[in-house]
Amino acid sequence: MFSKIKVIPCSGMGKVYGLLARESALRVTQNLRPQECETMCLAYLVTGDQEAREKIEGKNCITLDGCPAMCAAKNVEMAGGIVVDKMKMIDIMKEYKGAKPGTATELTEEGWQIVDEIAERIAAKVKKLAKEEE
Amino acid sequence: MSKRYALLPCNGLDKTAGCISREIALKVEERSESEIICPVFFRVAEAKYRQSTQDRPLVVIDGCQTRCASKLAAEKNLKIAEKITVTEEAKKRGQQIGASLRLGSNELALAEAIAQQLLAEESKKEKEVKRAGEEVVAFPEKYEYEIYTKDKFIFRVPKGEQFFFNENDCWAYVIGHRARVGVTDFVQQSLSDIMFFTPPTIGAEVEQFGELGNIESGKAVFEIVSPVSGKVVAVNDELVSSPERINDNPYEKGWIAELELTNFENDRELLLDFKSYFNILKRKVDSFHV
Amino acid sequence: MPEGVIKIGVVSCSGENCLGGTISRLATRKMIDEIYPDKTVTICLPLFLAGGEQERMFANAYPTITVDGCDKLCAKRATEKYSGQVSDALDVSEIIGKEIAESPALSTRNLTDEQREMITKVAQEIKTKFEKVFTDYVNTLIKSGKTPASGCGCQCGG
Amino acid sequence: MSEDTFMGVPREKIDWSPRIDYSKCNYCMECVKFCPHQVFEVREHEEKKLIVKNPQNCIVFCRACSKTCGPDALSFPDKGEVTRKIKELREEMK
Repeated sequence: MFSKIKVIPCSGMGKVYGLLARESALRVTQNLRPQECETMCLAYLVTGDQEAREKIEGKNCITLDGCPAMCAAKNVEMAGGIVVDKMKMIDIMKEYKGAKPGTATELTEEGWQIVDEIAERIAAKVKKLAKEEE
Repeated sequence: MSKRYALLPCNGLDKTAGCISREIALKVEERSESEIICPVFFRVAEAKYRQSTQDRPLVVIDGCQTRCASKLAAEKNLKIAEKITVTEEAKKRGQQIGASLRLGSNELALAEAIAQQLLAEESKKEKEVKRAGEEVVAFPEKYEYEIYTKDKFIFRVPKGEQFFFNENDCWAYVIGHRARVGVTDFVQQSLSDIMFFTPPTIGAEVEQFGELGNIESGKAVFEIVSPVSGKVVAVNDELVSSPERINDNPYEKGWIAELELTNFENDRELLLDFKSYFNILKRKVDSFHV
Repeated sequence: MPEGVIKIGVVSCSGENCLGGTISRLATRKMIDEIYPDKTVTICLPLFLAGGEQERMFANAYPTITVDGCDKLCAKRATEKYSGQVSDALDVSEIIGKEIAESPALSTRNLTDEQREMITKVAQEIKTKFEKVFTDYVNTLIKSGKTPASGCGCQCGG
Repeated sequence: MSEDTFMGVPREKIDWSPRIDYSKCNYCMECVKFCPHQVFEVREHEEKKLIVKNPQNCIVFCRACSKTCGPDALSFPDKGEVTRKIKELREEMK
């Protein structure tokens, strides 16, 4: 049976890169590819609850991390999820040198545009994965 | 011996300096077995140049301080062997660059001079690298630190008599005639996640307080101000692809470069020891708002 | 910690599951950006597992208030499990109602005025808890003989 | 305070701050946005829309703003000269 691909952003409370991760995840799971993927709350995974683990064990996941701490990738792996792709916002931001995406609270116009572009990339990955699973 | 460079000019079409960068690349390419990388095509078809950028030392030629070509190289994680900025070269030679996009005789002469310099340089640089290899100085992998904290930010300052600091928050660890140089936790914490590292050129002679490349985050660019004078004999190449090592620990895996000291006795006069720098750091941290 | 400055930790859940989480995050940010920027500090919850000793010490180093979007109380439970006791905890669903809190998570791009009001309201609740935790902490410091923050704490010397 | 002295020398005695080449400056104001030390000031209604208002605020040996300058209109004094000057001043103060 096909199960939706999990797109899991980091908590991203401290830096704008985290907010970029979260907003990109929401955009893909709610607007671009809602049939093929869904998000999951990282905090719930962190609690170590059995129910949370069951939701993710053996499932294909794309993690979106803001900074090099790689919270999402590490925590998803610890909980038994299969991380098929680890995306790191700070690396993507290297392509937008000099851009001012905003703060951890609020994105700028430029920030939103970057979110849309990152979301497109994730969507392409989701599409490919979903096809492979079929 | 014929040179084999991969040449990445910025090719800036709307500025004279950019047009000169292209001219330099052409001149070097004509007289060596080098290959030119078109920055525009590189963006859309990276694979075409993969072989060339892997096999040959990369020479980046920027027209102006915007350094588009360097940025492109950093973005693509390319290792830069040599870097030229036309406006700086002009300054060094005391030459003016005209405003016309069609190059005049002055501009062509400048291009010629820089091209000749590049054609002559490689053999000299090879020698430097070899010499550097012969005299291996082992720097410690771990240091002891004194710690100062503000909120959740931890500022480490390494202890030991071999450590010297300047007020621009850079350190040097000196063994004999060699020094390893880097930035302190203050730089790393105030920049936050470092995204780019522009290394200094191996073989370059640097004065005390001269520039040893720079590092850049989403917040700012920081020019690395060398605490010591000397010749650059090694660069921490790992930082080009993983600049976050500077955030992890700017003293150990995040060191910047190694220099062969030319006038350390003289340099010392203007350097701080651990204790004095630690006091300065505390003051800076207390007045700093993240 | 530099002398003279007391900070309280405010830790939000990740908030990907529901609207309550979106509000929990934003109210926490409001606290940190606007209400008490000089007296608060935050951390990303998953760092308790993904980070190092420094991060796990968080709740020991600061009196900490957790803010959760739903009754799963992930922030509170995870903080206590990996870092230390929390001084107070807030459940957004108790303030805005369980039903609203459990509706889908939102992009900050699509917030309505009504939701912005909820954020302000939750931030006020955090503020109330903050003030109590802050006073209690200062009192414990005084009792244990340590000198608490003097002056305005903004390092202007005042 | 660290702002007032540099290497033990009063900051105001050290000549280090950006020079603006007005024939090149296009008033993009990238340097103003970049510098956190309020070295520059924007003058909307004057011919020179940008001036170096607080040269003393500039961090000695920092040239970071010039790296944000597309038209390359910012320059700095020679570091070697400044270092020599600082040494002299230190001698005098002994």
